[in-house]
Amino acid sequence: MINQGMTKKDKVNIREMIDQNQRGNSIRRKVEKAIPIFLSLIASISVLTTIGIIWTLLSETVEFFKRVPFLDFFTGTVLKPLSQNPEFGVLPLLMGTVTSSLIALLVAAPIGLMAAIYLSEYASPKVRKVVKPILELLAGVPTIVYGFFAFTFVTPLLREFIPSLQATNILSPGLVMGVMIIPMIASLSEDAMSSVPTAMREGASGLGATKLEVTRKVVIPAALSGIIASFVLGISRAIGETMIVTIASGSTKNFTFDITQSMQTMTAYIVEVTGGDAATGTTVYYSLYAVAMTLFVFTLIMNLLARAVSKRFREEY
Amino acid sequence: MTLLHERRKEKTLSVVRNENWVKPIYETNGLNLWYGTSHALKNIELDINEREVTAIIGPSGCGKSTFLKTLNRMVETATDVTISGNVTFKGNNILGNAMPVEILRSKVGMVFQKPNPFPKSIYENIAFGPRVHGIRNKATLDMIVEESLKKSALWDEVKDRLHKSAYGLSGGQQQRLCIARCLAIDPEVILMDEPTSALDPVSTHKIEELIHDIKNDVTIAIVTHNMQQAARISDRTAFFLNGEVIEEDRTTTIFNTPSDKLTDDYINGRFG
Amino acid sequence: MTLLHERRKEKTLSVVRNENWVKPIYETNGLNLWYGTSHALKNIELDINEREVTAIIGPSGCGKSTFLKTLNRMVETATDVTISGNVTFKGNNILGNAMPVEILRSKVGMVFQKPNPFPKSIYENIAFGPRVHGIRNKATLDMIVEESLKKSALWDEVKDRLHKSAYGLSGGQQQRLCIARCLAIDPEVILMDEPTSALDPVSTHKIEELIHDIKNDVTIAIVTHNMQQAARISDRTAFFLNGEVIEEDRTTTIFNTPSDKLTDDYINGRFG
Amino acid sequence: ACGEDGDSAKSEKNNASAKDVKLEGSVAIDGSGTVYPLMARLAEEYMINEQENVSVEVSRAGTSAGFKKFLVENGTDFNDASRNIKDEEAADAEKLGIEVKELKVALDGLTFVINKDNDWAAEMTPEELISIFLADSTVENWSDINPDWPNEKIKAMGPNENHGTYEFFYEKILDKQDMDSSVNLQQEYSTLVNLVSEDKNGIAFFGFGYYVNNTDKLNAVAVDFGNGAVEPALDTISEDGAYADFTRPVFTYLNVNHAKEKPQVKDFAIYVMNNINKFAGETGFAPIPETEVKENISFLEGL
Amino acid sequence: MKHLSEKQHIRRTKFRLFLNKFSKSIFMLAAFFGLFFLVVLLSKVVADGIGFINFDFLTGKLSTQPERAGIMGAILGTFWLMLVVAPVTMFLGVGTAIYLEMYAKKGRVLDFIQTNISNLAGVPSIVYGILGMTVFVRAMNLGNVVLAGGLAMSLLILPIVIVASQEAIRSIPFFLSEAAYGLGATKWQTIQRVILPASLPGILTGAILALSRAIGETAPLVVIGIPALLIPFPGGIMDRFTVLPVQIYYWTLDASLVAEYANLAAATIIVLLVALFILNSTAIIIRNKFQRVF
Ligand SMILES: Nc1ncnc2c1ncn2[C@@H]1O[C@H](COP(=O)(O)OP(=O)(O)OP(=O)(O)O)[C@@H](O)[C@H]1O
Ligand SMILES: Nc1ncnc2c1ncn2[C@@H]1O[C@H](COP(=O)(O)OP(=O)(O)OP(=O)(O)O)[C@@H](O)[C@H]1O
Ligand SMILES: [Mg+2]
Ligand SMILES: [Mg+2]
Ligand SMILES: O=P([O-])([O-])[O-]
Repeated sequence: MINQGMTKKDKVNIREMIDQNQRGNSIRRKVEKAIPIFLSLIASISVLTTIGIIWTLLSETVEFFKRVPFLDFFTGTVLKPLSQNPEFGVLPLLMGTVTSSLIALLVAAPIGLMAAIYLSEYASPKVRKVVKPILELLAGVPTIVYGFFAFTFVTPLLREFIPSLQATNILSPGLVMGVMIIPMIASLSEDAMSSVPTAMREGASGLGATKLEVTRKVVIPAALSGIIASFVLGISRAIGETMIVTIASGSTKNFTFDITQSMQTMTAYIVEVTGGDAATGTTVYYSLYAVAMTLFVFTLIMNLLARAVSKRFREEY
Repeated sequence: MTLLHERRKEKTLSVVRNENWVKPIYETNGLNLWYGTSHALKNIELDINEREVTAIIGPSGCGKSTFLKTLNRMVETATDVTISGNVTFKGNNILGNAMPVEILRSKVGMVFQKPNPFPKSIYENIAFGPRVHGIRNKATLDMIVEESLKKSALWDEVKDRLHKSAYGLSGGQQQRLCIARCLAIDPEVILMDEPTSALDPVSTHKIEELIHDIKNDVTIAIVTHNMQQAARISDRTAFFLNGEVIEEDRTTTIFNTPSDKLTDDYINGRFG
Repeated sequence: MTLLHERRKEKTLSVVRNENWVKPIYETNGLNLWYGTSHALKNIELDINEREVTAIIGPSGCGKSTFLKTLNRMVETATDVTISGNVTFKGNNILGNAMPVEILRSKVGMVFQKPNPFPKSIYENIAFGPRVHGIRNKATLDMIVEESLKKSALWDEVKDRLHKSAYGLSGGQQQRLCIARCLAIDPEVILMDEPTSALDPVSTHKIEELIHDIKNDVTIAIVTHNMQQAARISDRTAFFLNGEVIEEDRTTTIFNTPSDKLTDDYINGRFG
Repeated sequence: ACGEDGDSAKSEKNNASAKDVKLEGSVAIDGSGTVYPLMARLAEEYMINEQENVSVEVSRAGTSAGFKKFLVENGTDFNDASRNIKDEEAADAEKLGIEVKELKVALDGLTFVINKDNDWAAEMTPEELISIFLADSTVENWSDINPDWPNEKIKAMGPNENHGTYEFFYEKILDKQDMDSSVNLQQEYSTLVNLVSEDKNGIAFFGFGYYVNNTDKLNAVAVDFGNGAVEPALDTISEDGAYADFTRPVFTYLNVNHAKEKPQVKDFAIYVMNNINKFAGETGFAPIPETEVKENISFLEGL
Repeated sequence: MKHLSEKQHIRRTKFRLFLNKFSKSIFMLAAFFGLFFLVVLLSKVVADGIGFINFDFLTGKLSTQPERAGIMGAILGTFWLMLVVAPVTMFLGVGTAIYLEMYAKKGRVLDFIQTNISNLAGVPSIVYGILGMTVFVRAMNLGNVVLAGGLAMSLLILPIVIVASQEAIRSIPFFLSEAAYGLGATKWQTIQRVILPASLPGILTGAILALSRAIGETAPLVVIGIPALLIPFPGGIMDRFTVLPVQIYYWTLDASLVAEYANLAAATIIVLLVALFILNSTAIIIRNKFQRVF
């Protein structure tokens, strides 16, 4: 009956077919109802992951603090986990982590921001199309490669200028980490700046402002929270970075301000202690979780901070 | 046209107003709508008559689109929308849960300001609606595609590239494709939201002709910012301002002897 | 107003056309503009006369904004723009590198469709232009701010909250603030791109009054989609279609006895 | 974490000498970083020449860390050690019901390395060396040892407490006296090599193997045990050679239960003993007496 | 300009223009600094490693002898790892993204999940290693096999895939959904027939970039435990394994044992970078090819 060409009868069929299909449609409606439930289960995996991380870290951290007083851990400047008279002060690790991250930020913040300005305000789309993927490529280089590079190239190079620099030191991985987070800062800041409405730029350049003035007086103030958020996220990334410092900064648990010395970060400590596969039950083993918990809380605070800052900025216009 | 007959057969239960033989397919009573706390529609009392073209005019932001989208409940896709009042479609309240929106929308097509074909082939665009409603048979689909394209006067222009992307069409062709896509599910009403405002004069003219051609089969409600267009194509016109219907009447009356000063001002371009 | 005197003193060197005592501040010859390969302005020959209001009308996408933005070279901020032909401002070709755009734009202000105040205080918005051009003195700035706000009839409404964010103003006030921001650098021309199309009737009226008030001091080119507005406020009107100037004449002529059929069709709403 | 495929290959009775029997499964080895090069070499040769379907996995977390993974249920099959098993560790094994067999695999000379530019400390006495590392000694600068030497701070280093080398040094050389807290202890031998090779005042101790592979970067201290300075070398390192005082045996400890359950473990153990002296030299170890080798083989074959 | 003589104005403008030009070159230098660094890094790695790349190296088994060593085992390990990571993250990531973008009601719960995801994205990778070691290797007793590593790695990149998919879905203009709803399509039909096909390129781009992150990750696997010497090739997801970056790590450390290991590490880096380059280029090609049809 369908192939009889197009008569008005056929036309009616469409409506009727549709109506008919709609009537006998309980399965589809059930599927329609089930899908959000199913998807919400999938979505809950990400929440479960967080719970898993916190539970894993917390249960063993509690065990650790049964053996080592809380205060000793957070105020101790000596970390000798494997010694006959072990001491578990986390401050040397915090020092290493903070120092390397600050060095990284000192490199990445100005360069990243300037690169972002260039890309968002000055570069032609053609240039942007080339430079952005290259920056992304830099972000995509595995950190182990940076580590190798810091250890076998940057450190020897730096020693030409700073003879007192140790073969493993916190300076070189800090600098290289800085380069590693340039793309992140550049790209997030660029996002913040390019989300400043063009109308705002037109308003300013319509009054005869140069690009620099438009950027400095309108774009950057408007994007400031986004830019700051990118810095915070950059630091957070540096804090969590592992392989570069593990390879290039050694495992000396120095509590010092001397960046030419070897220092150990929290992440590098974790790698050292697991040493391929950690054995359960010892205080050293539990210290691993206490340090990881500290690291986790540290980065969590940073991330929440970044989020809070950038949220403020989204409400602007 | 059996369907037509059927529609005619339905007893005119609702009150016949203004003219004889014309009965409203949509009736709106005390319709209020809020986006969050902003009151976008205020106490609307407006009917849409069957097999007429109703034009809705008014300045930007007055609630024209909102009202139109209430008629197929598309407005609910926005977040935090509160609706009160009654809207009946063929006597059934559509605002409750009595009728699933999918069924309502299969009877009420919609055409938007910006042509919005799917990023698929022309054929797939037209076949989308029927497929969604469970029509799988290839021959039937072929037939529906051809028929809909013919009705929307697009068949000759595209019959050789049915399986090419719809994005290769011009803006005007895309808009006619969107109308064809509606026609493919044989709706009783088509809602059009400024369907020609992004189009060139020639395309506009074609769409107006198309509206004229299909208005005997389908009820049309059209939002337009072009008053002359409203005057040319509609039977009745409603003038919205600030979420209220200021005036609603036969198009000739609205344009020649509006009873409200605001309507007069708007039609004569003193604002908007 | 010393500058005004200076302007008056300048000898009328360019050809006086159409009317006596009126000389073009902008002259456009064989202007063509492409976005990539799309030809947006075609061989435009259109002058803007000093201390007149020139309205530019035409359907969406016909190149009105593009033309306007060519006049202060803002169009070049778009990517891949090619321009040929001549545009002279007070006798100097602006398309070459002879005059830095920053200088040109300090003499040619621009007001956009959507009000675009900076996310700063009202005061800082107005002071932005003078500051950029090197005026640092607080007293001078105060004076400029007050004067500009007065000219744009905003002073009374905002004088008590000069240091509050400009975002606290209504849409209409923001638009007048943007005009005040232009006036603060004392421009010779103000380009306006549909300055009222996002505004309510009352605000629209205020802006039209404002245009009327300042037109003795400043040349104004205004794009509008509201033909009645063009008729109300402009001295001359140019009708654009598809990147071409179809007709250009005294406003009264255009609206009453257009010489081109297309102009007539557009003005009487047969398309667009 | 390891060794759960024990049930795949089976049985105590299957004690055919495995030469021509195809074996499969895996052998998990962890422990001493000092012994690692030797064991890795043996494992590789075994897989190439003997049983290509057996996967011998060698890690090197350090002797002590290794024991922690060895002495658990489903632990590793072998633990390499650069010191003897401790009493506590042996007690743990007993508690878990793990029968442990000590297999001596080679002799290593504890080597003190210094920077190539260090031309003063090429020879030292054991007492001088010990004074550098002791907590309560007055030695801080080179000149504290010998007034002719530079008045510069000594940078002492060594492997950290994860390592048997550390414990050997602490227990046998320092005689359990506290080590100076300024000694820079590292997890990785490579880090130590680099640190010393780039620091004129550096001095570190570790197994001879890590020195012989880096003679281009490091010098070894010749030790004067009383009869003139002795360089550590393959022929001086032995239980009664000239470097005997700093010579120590290195071991691998076998989980005998695993060897009984898994033929591949037993087979590999026998292979190790049969070939140990062949590869010791090239990885920087001195061989052990053949009689000890024979004893161990006959023990293993009896399982 | 009032209050300013024409001469002053022009002089000042000239200075402002100079300042603008000058800063532009500084900004440009900053942007190209990355490029410069990349070139230095690559030349160092290539100089160290290129001579060691040959067919035997690429297809051979691992060995303690540098002249015999090959990285096929690590390549296969990486391959098997991705075979776990890709489907798991695509399924979980896209599912979560659809839920969040299309179904979840705006409000606290959604905010919480969203915050949670962005925080997860910031959790250091080594913490995922600890999670993997504790949950998959120990508690679930999988051992340090591909599956355990793959699951840990999947959780690590899951936030990236979710966010990328969300962006891809969000970038589908609402008018397309509107068109589908207007024809009476249900929500799932709209998602299935309109939104997912249209956002697929975006999702794929994001997923590929996330995978390339997973390929280069070292720390979590080091924590989970990869033997320093593992010669047999892994043949499935229940086998023990090593991967390219971990091999680089061990060789870098062991360079003090055998100097040529440093060269082997460099050669392996080249292989890894080539693989990543291919993946990234694929992502960029997909992105450019399907960019904004609407
Ligand atoms: N999704 C939404 N959320 C909140 N407010 C909305 C939303 N959509 C529309 N509005 C507001 O509701 C009012 C009516 O909007 P509507 O789109 O119906 O106007 P309109 O008459 O169609 O205007 P136009 O001619 O510009 O299309 C406006 O003030 C608008 O800002
Ligand atoms: N930045 C750009 N890149 C490419 N094409 C553009 C760009 N801006 C405008 N166009 C195109 O140039 C043509 C003219 O655009 P223009 O904005 O000048 O039109 P208009 O007359 O101002 O329209 P409207 O009334 O909608 O503002 C249009 O076809 C438009 O699509
Ligand atoms: Mg609308
Ligand atoms: Mg425009
Ligand atoms: O690595 P060790 O041999 O010192 O345990």
